[in-house]
Amino acid sequence: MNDPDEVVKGLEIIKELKKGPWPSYITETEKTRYPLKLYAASLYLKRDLWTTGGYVSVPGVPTGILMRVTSRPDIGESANVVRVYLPSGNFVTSKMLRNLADFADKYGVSMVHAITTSEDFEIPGIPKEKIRDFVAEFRATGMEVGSTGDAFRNTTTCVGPALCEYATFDTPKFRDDFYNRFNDYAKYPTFPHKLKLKISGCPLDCARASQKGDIAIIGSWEGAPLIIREKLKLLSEKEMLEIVNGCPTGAISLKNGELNIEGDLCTQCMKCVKLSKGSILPGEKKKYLLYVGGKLRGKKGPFTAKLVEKMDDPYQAFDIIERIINVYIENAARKERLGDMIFRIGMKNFLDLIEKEEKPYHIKDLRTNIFYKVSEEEKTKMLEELKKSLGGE
Amino acid sequence: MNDPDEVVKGLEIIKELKKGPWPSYITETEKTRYPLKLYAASLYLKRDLWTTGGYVSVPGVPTGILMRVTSRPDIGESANVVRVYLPSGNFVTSKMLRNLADFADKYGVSMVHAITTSEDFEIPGIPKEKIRDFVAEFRATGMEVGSTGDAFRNTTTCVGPALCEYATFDTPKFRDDFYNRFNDYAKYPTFPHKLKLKISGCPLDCARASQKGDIAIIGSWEGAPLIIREKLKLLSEKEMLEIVNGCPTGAISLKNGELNIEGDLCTQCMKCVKLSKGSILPGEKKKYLLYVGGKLRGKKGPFTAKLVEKMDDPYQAFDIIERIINVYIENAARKERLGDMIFRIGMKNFLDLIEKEEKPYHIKDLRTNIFYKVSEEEKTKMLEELKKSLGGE
Amino acid sequence: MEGPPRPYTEYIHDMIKRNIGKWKEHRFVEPGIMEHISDNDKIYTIRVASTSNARYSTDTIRKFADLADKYFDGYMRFTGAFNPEFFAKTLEDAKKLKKDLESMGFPVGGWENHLWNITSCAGYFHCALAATDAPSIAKSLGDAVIKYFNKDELPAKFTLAVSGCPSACGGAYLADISIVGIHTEIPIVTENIKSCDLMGTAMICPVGAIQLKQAEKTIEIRENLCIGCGLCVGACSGIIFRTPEKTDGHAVIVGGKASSIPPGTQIGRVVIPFIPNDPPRYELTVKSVLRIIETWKKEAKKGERLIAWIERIGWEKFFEKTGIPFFKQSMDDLDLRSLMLLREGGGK
Amino acid sequence: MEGPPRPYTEYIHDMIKRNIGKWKEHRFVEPGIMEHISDNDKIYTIRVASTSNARYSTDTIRKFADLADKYFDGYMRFTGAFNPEFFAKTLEDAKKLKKDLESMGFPVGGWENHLWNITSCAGYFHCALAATDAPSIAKSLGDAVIKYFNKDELPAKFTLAVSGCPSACGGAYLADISIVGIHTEIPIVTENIKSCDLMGTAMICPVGAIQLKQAEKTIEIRENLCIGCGLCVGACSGIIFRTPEKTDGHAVIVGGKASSIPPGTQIGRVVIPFIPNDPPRYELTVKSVLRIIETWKKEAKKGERLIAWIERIGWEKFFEKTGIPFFKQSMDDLDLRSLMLLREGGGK
Ligand code: SRM
Ligand code: SRM
Ligand code: SRM
Ligand code: SRM
Ligand code: SF4
Ligand code: SF4
Ligand code: SF4
Ligand code: SF4
Ligand code: SF4
Ligand code: SF4
Ligand code: SF4
Ligand code: SF4
Repeated sequence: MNDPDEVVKGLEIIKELKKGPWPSYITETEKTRYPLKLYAASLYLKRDLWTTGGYVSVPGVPTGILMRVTSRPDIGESANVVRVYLPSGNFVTSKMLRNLADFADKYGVSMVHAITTSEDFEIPGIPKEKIRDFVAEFRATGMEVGSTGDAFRNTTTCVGPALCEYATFDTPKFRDDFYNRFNDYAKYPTFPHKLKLKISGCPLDCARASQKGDIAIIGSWEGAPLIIREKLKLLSEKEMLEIVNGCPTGAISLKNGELNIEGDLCTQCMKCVKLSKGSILPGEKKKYLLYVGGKLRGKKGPFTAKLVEKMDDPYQAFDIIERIINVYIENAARKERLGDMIFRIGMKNFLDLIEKEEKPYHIKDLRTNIFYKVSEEEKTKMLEELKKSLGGE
Repeated sequence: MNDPDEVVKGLEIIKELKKGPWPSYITETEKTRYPLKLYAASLYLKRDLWTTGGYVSVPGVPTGILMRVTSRPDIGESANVVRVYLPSGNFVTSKMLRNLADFADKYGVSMVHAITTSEDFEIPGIPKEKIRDFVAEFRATGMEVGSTGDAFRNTTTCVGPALCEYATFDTPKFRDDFYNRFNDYAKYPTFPHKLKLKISGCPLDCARASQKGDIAIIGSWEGAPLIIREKLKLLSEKEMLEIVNGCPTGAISLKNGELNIEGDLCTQCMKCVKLSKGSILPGEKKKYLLYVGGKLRGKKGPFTAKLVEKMDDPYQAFDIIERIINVYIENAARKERLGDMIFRIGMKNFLDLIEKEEKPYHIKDLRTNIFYKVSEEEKTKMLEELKKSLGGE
Repeated sequence: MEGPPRPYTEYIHDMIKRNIGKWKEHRFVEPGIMEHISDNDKIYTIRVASTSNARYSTDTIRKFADLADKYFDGYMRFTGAFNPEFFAKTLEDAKKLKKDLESMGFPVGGWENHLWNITSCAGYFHCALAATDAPSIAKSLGDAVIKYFNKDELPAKFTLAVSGCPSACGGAYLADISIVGIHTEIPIVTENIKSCDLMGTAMICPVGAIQLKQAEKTIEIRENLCIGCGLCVGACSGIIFRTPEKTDGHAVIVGGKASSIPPGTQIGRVVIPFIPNDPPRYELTVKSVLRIIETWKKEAKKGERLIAWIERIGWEKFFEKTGIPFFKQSMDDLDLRSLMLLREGGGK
Repeated sequence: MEGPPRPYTEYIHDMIKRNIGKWKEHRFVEPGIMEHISDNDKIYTIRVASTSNARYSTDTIRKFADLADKYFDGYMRFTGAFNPEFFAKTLEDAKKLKKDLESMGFPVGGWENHLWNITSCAGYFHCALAATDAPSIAKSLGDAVIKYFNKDELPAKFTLAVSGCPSACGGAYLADISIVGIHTEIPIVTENIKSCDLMGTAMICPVGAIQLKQAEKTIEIRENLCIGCGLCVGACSGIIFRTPEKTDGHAVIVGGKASSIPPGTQIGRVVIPFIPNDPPRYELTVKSVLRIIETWKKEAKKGERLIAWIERIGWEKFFEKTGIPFFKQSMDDLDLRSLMLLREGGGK
């Protein structure tokens, strides 16, 4: 049987995508049994040819397995994709990779998605009828599938202290511990919509926690960064001045060749650390910042995550996360991301719900109108506090 | 008859306000026939004792004259206040002041409000029955009353070239010309709410046009500011460096003692001008910026005015203002300030209504979500423009 | 003659007229005295602190006229911030003029890194809408900060504004520090409501607290929603503030500025959401303003306006350093749209 | 074992394990090769450009496993931006490893002032919601900008992200430049609507275009309001995109970044609201990205991320200098509240 026109023309188009120096996913795909004709036709037609098929339910995988249904069975088959957890920090072994390849060959289309943007493996192209067997057999090799549905999605972290000297805590270990405590929330789809926790070991935020984390933990510190004097000495005057002038708050000064950082003014932006060639590191009094409400779409479009708590120990986050989960389940509408919910009810109310008092660090800027309510009790409280802080002069 | 308790106690309170080095309005008031007992009682009671009485209509003053009604006739009388225009730039003569004083003695309570925050004189305390006579007699001296009601309120300008070398145009003269053309809008209350035009001769904005102008005109320029080389020479290296480092866009550089400004990067912020001890002035290619929608309250609270047009000649503003007035009258709800109306309908729609095409300078920042509509015609237009600008590479 | 007396050139001294657009330079002699220099002339301006709400007796107005006659052939002006401004032809005269003014009780000052002005509205003194009395607050502030007007330097230009209610006639949000009255009681509906545009009144409420009762030709104010902002009171004479016990107060708003100098035009932020009215001297209000000024003076770089300093160090540190307590009303939830728009503003 | 395999220390080489928290320093040898130094050890990481959407044949996966065996006793990792990362014990080995990878068609690069990564989602390749095909765009961009990955320097770190629809799985708004697919057709309601949570679906629409028809147990999409964002399509299988002629496209979004380095975390802004889909090579899209990169390279200071440069010069100059035309969709009216909130975000 001859291929339909759109496939013939489509295959011409994708030939083009094998050229060029950037690694070609088409070249890779040609080595697999993925239905390339379907994809080729969709490029020609400028139209997606897959439709969602919901989830296949599998014993022991309450969130189900994602289905892909072809809208052109004549040129490409439907199939499913299975997500596979990686060890924390995305460290893998060659054994693990070969195992994955074996399963992809046996059950899938000899393709591996390594890795997804949320840092899982995926094995695409597993027919519906083989899913149960796949899951049972695969698990027996010490691997786990999941990370779909309205549940706690894969938790991601930066590589942390395993490779990076900026890390303020062991981020991959934190993920391990997170799963020891919260695995049920990852397994059972009991949320209004997905929840994602992303973790970075320092404010450089290599895990993009501040952008993608419904809940984010970012390691930081209080006061001045740590100066390694003997290394600092190796810098030229010009390099020192660059550090001084780079500081956004003017916290750094240079007097008689001696660099000084006023901890009080430091906002932990890491600029000096970045410019210092290893001679300035995150400060010693660690702080761990818990943010909420980041995401890229939801109903209201992208939000960056907002700071809700400064902790002395990252593990203090666990109880707060538990509270946030409960508040989320109780207050969010269906398919409402945490950030949209907070937006709808207001940060003040959210803080009340998770039982936190408002602090200046909860805001980046202050209100610019006086259209608010002050109750008589609040008036009394305010007056007292103002007297306390201003009275003694 | 003895004064009631609140007056006695109130008079004690205001005694306190005669002390201290800042000029005392109480000391001034004691030299007048203003009902100080009423005010004293209100301070004691912590309650305003005036109520609005609407406007007294007077022949030839279609906006009417503002009434003040006492809520305690036993301790202070009702009266009215008349607003009086000043010459542009708030220049006055001793003759004008004495004339004002004479009228305040004869018709008012021997008090002059010189000047209001919107830069009119006021003569308070004129009884209702004397208003007509006052207006007729006062006008005969070459003065005019007004600036109330839902009309074009007093137009204010900075002192401009009369005293200031930064002025890019003759701001007081512009106000004179504005009244020659737009006086009817100032006289007849035909607007949904008040409209205010405020004018500054340079971006330092001494008239606070950007904060208080429903419509604002601010003189500026394009490209680099003007360097007066012979004066610049008098500055020390340190002063020069301060200028270089002060520029927010990095437009200024110092090479071999020679200061250079890249006009392309200048945002006309005036920082270098301010630091230059007279050696840098606004650039020679003048531009006049028209802003809309500033105000301090309205329904939505304070808004800064938003840029809608860059003009080569400030008088181009006249026709645009005419259009804005018409759009305002047609689209605003009752008591809706221009800024609130624009907020409600959106800047895009407002630009359409006043027949202006959108430009990047209409925004300070760009949209951060893709929840917008693109019609098929717009797609075609966009494609063409993109090809035109990117195609030629 | 309709509208203002014009052309303005008829009201200025010839020494000014012939120099319009020709001034070359200005120099600050001392607080309040500025020298204006053109190729052919020099004149001096002498700037005077006005009374609260710029209220004067006709006696004083005539004395001002006398001074104008004495030193500048009968010409003077008022600045945009309602301060009287006199002229002199020589520096010697300028200093004499300053003495004359001071002996009348009117300090000369402002310009450069000083307090420039304190604008204030009528408040209880003359207005029907006041929640707080602006003139007495302005006077109390003036007495407390006068040294920054005519003596001590601050890091940068500094202005104060006081308004009796959210209408902000005396300025609010726009000055480096503003005080604005806030009503906290729920207004009541009176007989007069009949004469109001009901729909228009309902629409004006920023929080949608006004319910239209079309049939009964009245409106109802929903107490649980109303924030007592007073917008409806200003728009319709059938709605008034009237409860037996008044507990209104005012907010302290920090960081407004107009000029283009970075960070450009800024709307002030609510730093203290509520202080009860406490005439005549408003101790806490004055103390909070002083605390902010003094912390800024101590910590800011030279030339750094109040909001520029705060933007550099952040609000968290602002509260830490000033010791001012943080209250949840300073967090904005009510109307972020406005917040956004107002911050947007093109150009500057 | 439930959840991910753990503890992670079971999956790392002993040379890494014994240095956890003990690394002292890192040095960049050349694009993609980094030296990690502790008191006792040195290791090298070699970072590799992944294919679009990180799709590999099992053949390649096995070759990766072989390389891991050959150079680091069977250990490797993937970076957070889905790039394979290999390890070597000596610089010599690292360079060999690099050659091995390059001969397989996998360039090594990134770090410092280079392109670090191009993330992309599945698009037409594997997803049901795509308005544009992310992998082919990512490939076309990669070919055009590879020199910035492994050779030429840029002013600062640079990232690209491509997503097939607003869900932004491949990243969008977060990278220095992102491409995001936008549906512009109105979705239609099918039989399957019965199985959806109608109220929930109506609530998800950002512009309120979905009208609930409770009685008929269905919903109606109001064409005049719908912006074709696709949120309802993702939430309910009874709503699909299906019209005879497809004219979808994608937006170019500029200036996202995550790190705390000033100006801190930033959500990208819509610079080009719409470019029609034009596979396989998307000339205009690639040109616009190149134009932005090259203008930035020419004008920015060293170390200045794309958005830092734009914030310094302003958007007006950005359009002027890049020559990219300005369209009204880049002006935000629709949902300023979100705009506000997202810009607010505490801390960083
Ligand atoms: C596989 C993956 C992209 C990739 O190729 O790497 C992916 C693929 C899909 N995502 Fe995603 N998302 C993936 C990471 C993301 C990310 C990035 C991240 O997490 O770091 C985001 C943006 C971050 C965020 O959450 O804000 C993301 C935001 C979404 C959304 C928007 C959710 C929302 O309402 O905000 C949807 C739509 C939905 O859930 O309704 C979505 C839905 C989908 C679906 C399931 C849509 C569908 O039903 O067809 C996609 C399946 C495509 C397929 O068949 O391959 N995906 N998705 C990523 C899997 C991550 C994982 O291992 O769990
Ligand atoms: C006299 C003056 C204050 C002063 O003591 O100097 C004043 C006094 C009043 N203003 Fe004002 N406004 C005065 C300048 C302002 C300014 C400042 C300015 O224009 O530079 C503003 C803020 C700027 C702005 O417009 O945004 C201002 C915003 C208001 C508002 C709020 C309008 C709004 O909706 O945004 C009201 C209430 C209203 O109009 O509904 C108001 C109303 C009033 C009333 C008429 C309220 C009333 O009915 O009692 C006040 C009369 C007080 C009295 O009896 O003395 N006044 N008013 C100023 C007269 C200016 C003039 O000569 O025309
Ligand atoms: C007289 C006055 C204009 C008028 O029409 O009345 C005025 C006139 C000048 N202003 Fe102004 N400003 C005047 C109110 C303002 C205001 C409004 C206000 O204070 O109420 C502003 C906006 C304030 C703000 O940004 O919040 C204003 C922002 C400036 C600035 C910018 C200051 C800054 O650092 O941000 C300068 C530049 C400077 O100070 O070096 C300036 C500078 C000047 C100078 C002195 C030129 C200079 O280099 O210092 C102008 C001298 C004119 C002259 O020769 O007489 N003028 N100036 C106003 C005096 C008001 C008063 O009595 O206090
Ligand atoms: C490997 C990786 C973390 C991981 O867990 O996988 C990583 C690791 C490091 N990052 Fe990162 N970043 C990694 C993704 C990111 C991301 C996310 C991304 O690109 O998708 C960001 C946020 C990006 C943003 O701001 O938009 C990120 C923001 C930074 C920054 C801040 C850059 C800036 O100027 O804003 C630095 C500092 C620097 O470059 O000097 C940094 C620096 C570092 C360094 C190299 C330390 C340094 O001084 O350069 C870390 C080395 C760890 C190590 O020794 O291996 N890392 N880093 C990620 C590599 C991704 C890739 O394949 O491209
Ligand atoms: S976020 Fe910080 S600690 Fe983590 S890898 Fe990046 S630089 Fe290192
Ligand atoms: S981390 Fe940032 S704010 Fe702190 S001292 Fe360094 S450069 Fe300054
Ligand atoms: S706005 Fe400019 S031109 Fe006008 S007085 Fe102020 S400094 Fe001079
Ligand atoms: S006016 Fe401002 S932006 Fe322009 S050169 Fe001077 S300091 Fe720089
Ligand atoms: S601000 Fe309020 S109290 Fe003051 S004059 Fe204006 S309306 Fe009256
Ligand atoms: S006082 Fe303000 S909030 Fe209350 S009803 Fe009137 S307008 Fe609405
Ligand atoms: S971004 Fe859209 S097209 Fe791409 S994988 Fe996610 S849902 Fe599918
Ligand atoms: S496509 Fe978007 S705008 Fe249109 S109805 Fe669905 S959710 Fe609403």
